[in-house]
Amino acid sequence: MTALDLGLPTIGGLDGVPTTTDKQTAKDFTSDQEVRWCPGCGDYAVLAAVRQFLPTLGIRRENTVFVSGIGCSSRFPYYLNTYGMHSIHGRAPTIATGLAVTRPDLSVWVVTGDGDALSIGGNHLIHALRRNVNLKILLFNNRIYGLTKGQYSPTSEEGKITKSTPFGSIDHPFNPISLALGAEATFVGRALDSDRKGLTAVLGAAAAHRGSALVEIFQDCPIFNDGSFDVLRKGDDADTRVIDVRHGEPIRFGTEGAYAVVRDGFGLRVAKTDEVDEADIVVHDQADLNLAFALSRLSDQDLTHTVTGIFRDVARTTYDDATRAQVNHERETRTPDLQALLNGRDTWAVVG
Amino acid sequence: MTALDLGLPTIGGLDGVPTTTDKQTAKDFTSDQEVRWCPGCGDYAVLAAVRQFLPTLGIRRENTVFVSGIGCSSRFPYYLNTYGMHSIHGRAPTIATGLAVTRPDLSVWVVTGDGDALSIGGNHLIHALRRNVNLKILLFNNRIYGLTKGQYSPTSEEGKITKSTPFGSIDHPFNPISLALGAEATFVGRALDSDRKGLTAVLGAAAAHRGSALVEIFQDCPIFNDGSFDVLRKGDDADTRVIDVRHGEPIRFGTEGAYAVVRDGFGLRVAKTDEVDEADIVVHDQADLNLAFALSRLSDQDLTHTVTGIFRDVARTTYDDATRAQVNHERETRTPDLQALLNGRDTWAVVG
Amino acid sequence: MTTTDTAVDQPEVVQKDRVVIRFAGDSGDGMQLTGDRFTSETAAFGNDLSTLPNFPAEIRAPAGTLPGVSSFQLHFANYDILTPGDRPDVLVAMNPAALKANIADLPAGGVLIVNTDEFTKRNLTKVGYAANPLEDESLEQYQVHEVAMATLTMGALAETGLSKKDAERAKNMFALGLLSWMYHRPSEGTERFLREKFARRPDLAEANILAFRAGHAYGETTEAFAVTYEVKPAPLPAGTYRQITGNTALAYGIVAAGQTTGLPVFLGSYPITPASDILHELSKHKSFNVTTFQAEDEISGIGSALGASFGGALGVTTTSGPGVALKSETIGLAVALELPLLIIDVQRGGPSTGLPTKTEQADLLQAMFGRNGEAPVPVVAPQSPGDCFDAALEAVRIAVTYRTPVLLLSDGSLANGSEPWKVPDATTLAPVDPNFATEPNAPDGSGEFWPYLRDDDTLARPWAVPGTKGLEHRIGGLEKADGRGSISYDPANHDRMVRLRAAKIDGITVPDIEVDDPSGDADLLVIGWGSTYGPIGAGARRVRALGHKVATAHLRHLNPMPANLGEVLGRYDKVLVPEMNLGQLVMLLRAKYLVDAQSYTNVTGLPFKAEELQDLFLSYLSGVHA
Amino acid sequence: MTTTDTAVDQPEVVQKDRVVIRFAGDSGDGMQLTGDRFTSETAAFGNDLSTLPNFPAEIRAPAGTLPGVSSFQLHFANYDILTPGDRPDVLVAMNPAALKANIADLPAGGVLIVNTDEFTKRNLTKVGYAANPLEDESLEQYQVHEVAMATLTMGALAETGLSKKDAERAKNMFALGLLSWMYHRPSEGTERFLREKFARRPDLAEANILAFRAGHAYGETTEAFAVTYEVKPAPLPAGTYRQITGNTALAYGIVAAGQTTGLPVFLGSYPITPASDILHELSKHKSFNVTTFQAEDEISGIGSALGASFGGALGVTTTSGPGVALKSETIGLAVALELPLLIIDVQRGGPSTGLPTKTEQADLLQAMFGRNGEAPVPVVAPQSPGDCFDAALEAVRIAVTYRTPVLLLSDGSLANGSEPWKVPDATTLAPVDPNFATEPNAPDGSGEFWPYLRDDDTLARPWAVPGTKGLEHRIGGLEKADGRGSISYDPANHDRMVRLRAAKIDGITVPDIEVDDPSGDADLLVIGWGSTYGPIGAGARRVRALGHKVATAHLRHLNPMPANLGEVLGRYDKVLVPEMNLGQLVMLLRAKYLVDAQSYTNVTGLPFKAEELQDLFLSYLSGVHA
Ligand SMILES: Cc1ncc(C[n+]2csc(CCOP(=O)(O)OP(=O)(O)O)c2C)c(N)n1
Ligand SMILES: Cc1ncc(C[n+]2csc(CCOP(=O)(O)OP(=O)(O)O)c2C)c(N)n1
Ligand code: SF4
Ligand code: SF4
Ligand SMILES: [Mg+2]
Ligand SMILES: [Mg+2]
Repeated sequence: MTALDLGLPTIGGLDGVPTTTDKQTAKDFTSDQEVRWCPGCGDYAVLAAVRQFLPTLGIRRENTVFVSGIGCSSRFPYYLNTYGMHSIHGRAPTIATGLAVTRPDLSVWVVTGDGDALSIGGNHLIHALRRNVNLKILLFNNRIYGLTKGQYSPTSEEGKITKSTPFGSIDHPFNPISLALGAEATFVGRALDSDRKGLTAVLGAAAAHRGSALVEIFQDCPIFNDGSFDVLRKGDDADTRVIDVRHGEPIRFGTEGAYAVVRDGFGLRVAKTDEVDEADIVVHDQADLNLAFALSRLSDQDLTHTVTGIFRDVARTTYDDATRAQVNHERETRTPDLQALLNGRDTWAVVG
Repeated sequence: MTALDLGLPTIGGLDGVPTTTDKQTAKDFTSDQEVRWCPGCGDYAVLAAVRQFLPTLGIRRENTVFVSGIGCSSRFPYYLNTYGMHSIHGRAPTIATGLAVTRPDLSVWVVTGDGDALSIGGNHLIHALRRNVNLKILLFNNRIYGLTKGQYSPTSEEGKITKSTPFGSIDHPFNPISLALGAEATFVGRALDSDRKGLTAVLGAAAAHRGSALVEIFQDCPIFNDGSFDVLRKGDDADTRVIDVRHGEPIRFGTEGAYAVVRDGFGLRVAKTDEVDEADIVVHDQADLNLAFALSRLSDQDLTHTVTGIFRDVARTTYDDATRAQVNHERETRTPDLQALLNGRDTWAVVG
Repeated sequence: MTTTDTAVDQPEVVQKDRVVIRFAGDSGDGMQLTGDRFTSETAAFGNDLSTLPNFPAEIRAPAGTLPGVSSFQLHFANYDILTPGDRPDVLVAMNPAALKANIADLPAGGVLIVNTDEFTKRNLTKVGYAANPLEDESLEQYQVHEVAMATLTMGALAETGLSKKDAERAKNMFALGLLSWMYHRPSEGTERFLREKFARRPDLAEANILAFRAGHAYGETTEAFAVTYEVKPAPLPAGTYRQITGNTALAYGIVAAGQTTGLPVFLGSYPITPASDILHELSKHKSFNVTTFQAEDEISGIGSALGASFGGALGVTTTSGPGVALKSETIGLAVALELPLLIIDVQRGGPSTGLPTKTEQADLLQAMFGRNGEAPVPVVAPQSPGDCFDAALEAVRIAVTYRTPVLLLSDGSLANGSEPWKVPDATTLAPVDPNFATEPNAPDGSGEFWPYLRDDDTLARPWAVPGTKGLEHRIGGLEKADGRGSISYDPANHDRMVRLRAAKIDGITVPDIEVDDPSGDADLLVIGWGSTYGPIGAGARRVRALGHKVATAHLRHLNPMPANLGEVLGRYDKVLVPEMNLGQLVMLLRAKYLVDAQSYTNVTGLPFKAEELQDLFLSYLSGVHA
Repeated sequence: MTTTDTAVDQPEVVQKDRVVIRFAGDSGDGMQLTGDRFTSETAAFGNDLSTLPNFPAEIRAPAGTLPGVSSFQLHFANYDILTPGDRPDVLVAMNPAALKANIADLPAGGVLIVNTDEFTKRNLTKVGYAANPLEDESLEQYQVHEVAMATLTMGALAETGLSKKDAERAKNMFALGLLSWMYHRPSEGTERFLREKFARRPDLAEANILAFRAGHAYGETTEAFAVTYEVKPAPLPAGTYRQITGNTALAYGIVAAGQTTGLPVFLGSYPITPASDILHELSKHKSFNVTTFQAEDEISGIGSALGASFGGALGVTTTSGPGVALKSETIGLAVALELPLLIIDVQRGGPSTGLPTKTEQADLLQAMFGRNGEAPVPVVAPQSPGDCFDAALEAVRIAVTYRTPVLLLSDGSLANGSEPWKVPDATTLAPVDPNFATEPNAPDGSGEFWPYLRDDDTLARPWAVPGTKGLEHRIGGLEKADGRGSISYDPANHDRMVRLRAAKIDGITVPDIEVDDPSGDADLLVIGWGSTYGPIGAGARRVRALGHKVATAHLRHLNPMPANLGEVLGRYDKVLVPEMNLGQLVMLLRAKYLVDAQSYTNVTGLPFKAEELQDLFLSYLSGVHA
């Protein structure tokens, strides 16, 4: 027996999912459950964006499934009128994997938090990414444990004073983008909760991507980590902090593109556009893993420079397609004969 | 209360561990337990190297602890006459963390396999790396589950036929070096089981490093994955496959340095030394994360080009030092008064 | 600090033995804080008390909705009481949702204080009130007091320059002030508390104090309230008292255990409701050589604690039921390693995620049996918030003496509930000797160290920590040869080791169970464990007050059980076991002692009510249950 | 295929009813393969048989050492037998370690066949033989046959051009040939097997066949063996038979369940001894629409299976005890979700890593209670290797009909042991209707879908799979409102849901337990579960043969228990429960039925011996145990 060669996926993330021509609206995707987040929570903005985004995919609502873990963010599925499961802490990727592998006709989304995905669930996340299961993983990163009332998380800054770190956290945080890239992720993107347009663009690309897509969403928790991303939203230098990258385009940002990203050894640095040669400005290539990694390290996680958009988007055979191909190949080439299986090769008859 | 600033570690990995001037030999580090691996198993070579290496550290044997998970490789601690724990599958880093945090006078080593560390134990591994706990993690990578008799592992090649993949594995493997780098590791090295010299050098640097050190050891399992690293050991082109890097030196390899590593966009490629400019040959810098990452991606994991040596070695405050600093600071600045604690602020007396 | 009544001359003062007050409002209304403060005042005044916080699993559900209602009930009395009370005498309802969710519990004639400002059309509709209940007859049976608390608060703060929103948010302090006046509570504590809480925002501190005083003054000056009430201090046993919650008491117990054993404490934990506060509390007390590690998950929490134990620290891990499930494989390892380890399970409603903020006792059998193989573990349970302190010390005594993981089963009602606690004298806490191994011990005189050679008496193995010269050894989860501790697949050795591990746990010395049987000749024995102590005791008091006989006993030790338990059970015609599960202890008792113990269960996420148990006991006494 | 005896004219042929042979050698000597082949030959010949492989946890411990000894015991007979035999009649010892480790089990007068080539000074010293036992009197009491198997094999293969090492390695086939001759076993099967096994190395295939034939010829031509033995085929019930191990039967049961339910099968699993072979077997059968997923750990194994179930597949996960511990939180979620899920625990020696390759029954209470909260799960257990097939089908019937996770408890001895299995007629397997929901079901006619509206009869909830229009719904681990299934923190609802979940499991229809009480008036009932079926039955036969009366009964369903069980237990004066644990079933029986059932336990990692149970039963019958 030899492995089937599946080649690279030439189909999109939604191929195989039944479509509809019915007009669907955000309201159709809104369930009857009361939304139970705190006033001002960034989750509201994401929910609104997703409700508006889903109908644009043109797939049937009943073929959409949201699976979540535990956390404030993980309540998300309740608020969408699709199929959904609010599972247990950190395990959503495992459940979604079983579902995606057996049901190619579903669009499967995972909603998770920084604690859910990166603390207790870190292993399932990296394995889902390396396997490239056709899942879209929305990681709501508020850099705090919201639901358990404010302990630091694996993305919290060092020195952070929280309920469990009255003297300041001493954990060096994960960089979720670097981690995903190191874990063989084929799609990695990032957006801000409040940036409806940017978020929708990344979600759209994730949906179109066949394979695992990790979308990190910076999300504000006004109760336990208020304004943690405010430097990216308001203040004088907000626009010099956010670097939105686009495949094939030179990386420029700030008012009128006043700043640019240029190469610095094997890494990158930020420069004033008018102080560098046009040719030295890095052109984003979402297929270049080393570039994506360097982008993720452009600055410390202090948000001095924060890349948004799509870091990486490459095609690689998905685990679920490959599994189904093996199963289907066997089903097509062998007629299952249960009696023959049970008999095996060596039987004998007892005549009684 | 504010966070204590610990600064960067200026001490080595073994500082604080009691030393001895007694002459210690490999035999002193050999326990009375019969070694129970298969004939020809690569674990023997590593064990011999470690037994010879440990006495050179000059620390007391009784202050050395090996903690392992489950797997053939995880039997390692039984064979060393130090303190040791053969724990449960995948959890050794957690146990070692508790030990290292509470006992700065111990040199704590973790022995683990590709299944133990990267499959069930993946989360603990990446968290230990990001926290930078002062642990030395020896990952015996034989690209197979040995102890359970030959299923593929998270480092097995795609298409591999094993007991659980009669039609060939379809899991895209982890690259342990990339994963560790993405997880904020401060020390990452690699060696071949049979290369006593190279292995000892990496172990020495790991021991000297203050913080988590991940050492991937390519290890042969003659029973279930025979000769998996043979292309790196024998055959015509073995020496064109192994690229041993050394900090501060240009990366050249092959007979008489016939080959070199040069930059290729944000990544690297291999070139004939005499076909490139001397100046274009990359000089290894173990502090350059982007370079280390690029080195880990020099070729696919098909061993076409396999970097050994130390990918990365940088100083960062360790979790255990920082934790102890907080505790010690409090112990030094406050006298613990249990009665005062129990009383709290508001008591009242009942006179009876 | 001794406090005396500060009440001034006022309307008629009615003396009461006991009062139950419930504050109810929106999650954002600060009801837990209000309740806490009233409790502190009450404690400082010298009443006995018991509290029951009750809040949703969400941090803050949408304002004004039923799922968003948060409440705090306080029972206080001039004698020693046992429960937070079945039903409120006074209900404070800050909005229509709070009224709707709680009014059914208020008995006819009860006092209802309503914040009228929130009774808008919109808010009423939100919770399904077709008409304003303040305007129809639906509340006729209660003593209703309508108070425009928000308006009055904003009025009082008009001069402060505070934003309307900030001012309005102080209305809970207005309510507190009003109630403090009604019940003659002291107020210095609250004012001091507010100053400290808002140390960085002195304007807010002053505003809250103003609101508090305004509430007090409102009571004093309006004539709406014809009476105030006085509940005299309770004649508790002499001593120094403070108010304490179960989680705080557990944390203190752990700190104290570090002192009594002389060991550094290492807590490896992953946050989970309702156990997180133990982590929070312990993380403050580093000066006691307490290290806390917020792990990446529960498995790492217990793994790191076990590693610390291996290194000679007192390893502790805290969690709730789902976390225990995750830790179960590692608990098995700890059983095999025979190392001290304290595992705290603050039980909550299950199965699965269940009811995270509610209470339950349904993890007993998980604690007993939730591991592969024969892996016996001692189990202890505290019976009241303050008792959590003693239970922690007792669990540590067993863990260290017998070199074993120990499970301590608290629950949500103990964790968050509070009571006056007679503060122990720290100098009298019994020391526990960790008795580390320092010498080779091989009985064959070989000078080797045998890590599994047992103490004749306790069957405990030596605890030899890394760094001890000459005792280098390796341990693990595979079966070990009796004595030597090396790997052994020998059949007879395995059988012996399985039985030795069981015998060690069965042989743990635990105190006899004490029976409370005032008449000495009751026919019915009611036996419980954990947080049902209060309600069972209260129920028993009531039926005794009615002239009936009932005996009660409460188990601190679930495994091993007290040596005299079989004899005690055998003494009674009927044995009844009330539990907040489907009958877990009763199963153990029936199996072990073959007594026809009867089970009474209620799994609502709330503690038993004294009345409910009174009725139950009466029905047993009257022979309804033969 | 019917086979007949192929034995040729030979020395005296002794007829025997039954024989027990044990092959023992180094881990590298191929004893498991030798045993397997002898078993296949024996099965093909038509004897009843039962096997017990026994090997170390290491893949290959150092050659020639005691921990490296691997053995395979086979019991075969001309009547239906129940166990792999207490003691061998014939012991084949390939080296001194094998002799030393096994000789104590050989009764006086037993046949001992020794490979003398390995009895070198060095090898003898390695295992602590001061003198060569073949040369002193220590083996006097046995019929010893000294055969230089390696030498003879290498001689026979001299011409093949094979390396000495390769030639020597074929000595196990020599031993097999010799034994096959002694017991008149057919040999075509083995020769065909070797040709297939070494398809890619025809030289090795021929060499092994040559060695096999040489062993056969050695028996025929030397005069060392005075007798050969014949064991006639057993008169089993008419039908087509094959030999099968428990793990294979479980895998087939799962494949068959996919067919009977019409569901795709999804196995999410993480390798672990002794369960891995189920994963291996199922991964071959993709043509039956079986998908296997080797997950990153046990939690992912069950999580993925549960996800597949949510999507309408038959989710299955396989593991051993430590894996169940890790899965326990997710099992709780499955209980809350009320989705079909099959969880297979192939029990091994515990606690912790324990004795991974040995057998035990100590996970029953973990299966029952190893989760937070009240989370009842049906538990079924097979009683013999072949019965694993039926048990899997029964577990799936319950899972699908009642929408519940089901735990199936096999064990190491069933998993690797084998027996003749009457192959079922695939067309007669009972279909199970997954009965997917297709329509909204709200009783209020609103056209909504209520995911927790229960079937009146089974209390099962609807299984509505994604893709079904109009039934979109969300489920999770928080408590759900009865019927509607939305999140509910309502106290009364929680109590109701806890009881409904329990009632659903308690109400599962399971067949009555059957009692085997030939005389109809025995005083002693012996009741067991799982793999003790064979030894209990064998023990009972022996005491009946001695003229005593004993009744036996065996539980397939541990939860819920059969409806008639209480009545059955009540019928007997004495109830005895032998278990390979410290008394887990007996605890459940005593608690539930309040019968003074007595426990007999043995936790050696090996199955009970028939003799041991015979003695036990006799001691009970004689009143030693009152
Ligand atoms: C097994 C388990 N452990 C712990 C918890 C408690 N818990 C619930 S959510 C959570 C973390 C939430 O943080 P995050 O994932 O960042 O989500 P957020 O609330 O911030 O959206 C924790 C620790 C749990 N429910 N289950
Ligand atoms: C909880 C648990 N799951 C599964 C196993 C079975 N198991 C033991 S070792 C192992 C994998 C071994 O592979 P690896 O870590 O690569 O070690 P190797 O044997 O190859 O050195 C597995 C799956 C176990 N012992 N415990
Ligand atoms: S606690 Fe934070 S993350 Fe959770 S709902 Fe409230 S604001 Fe949002
Ligand atoms: S199975 Fe492989 S890894 Fe394990 S001991 Fe044998 S050769 Fe070594
Ligand atoms: Mg968060
Ligand atoms: Mg391996």
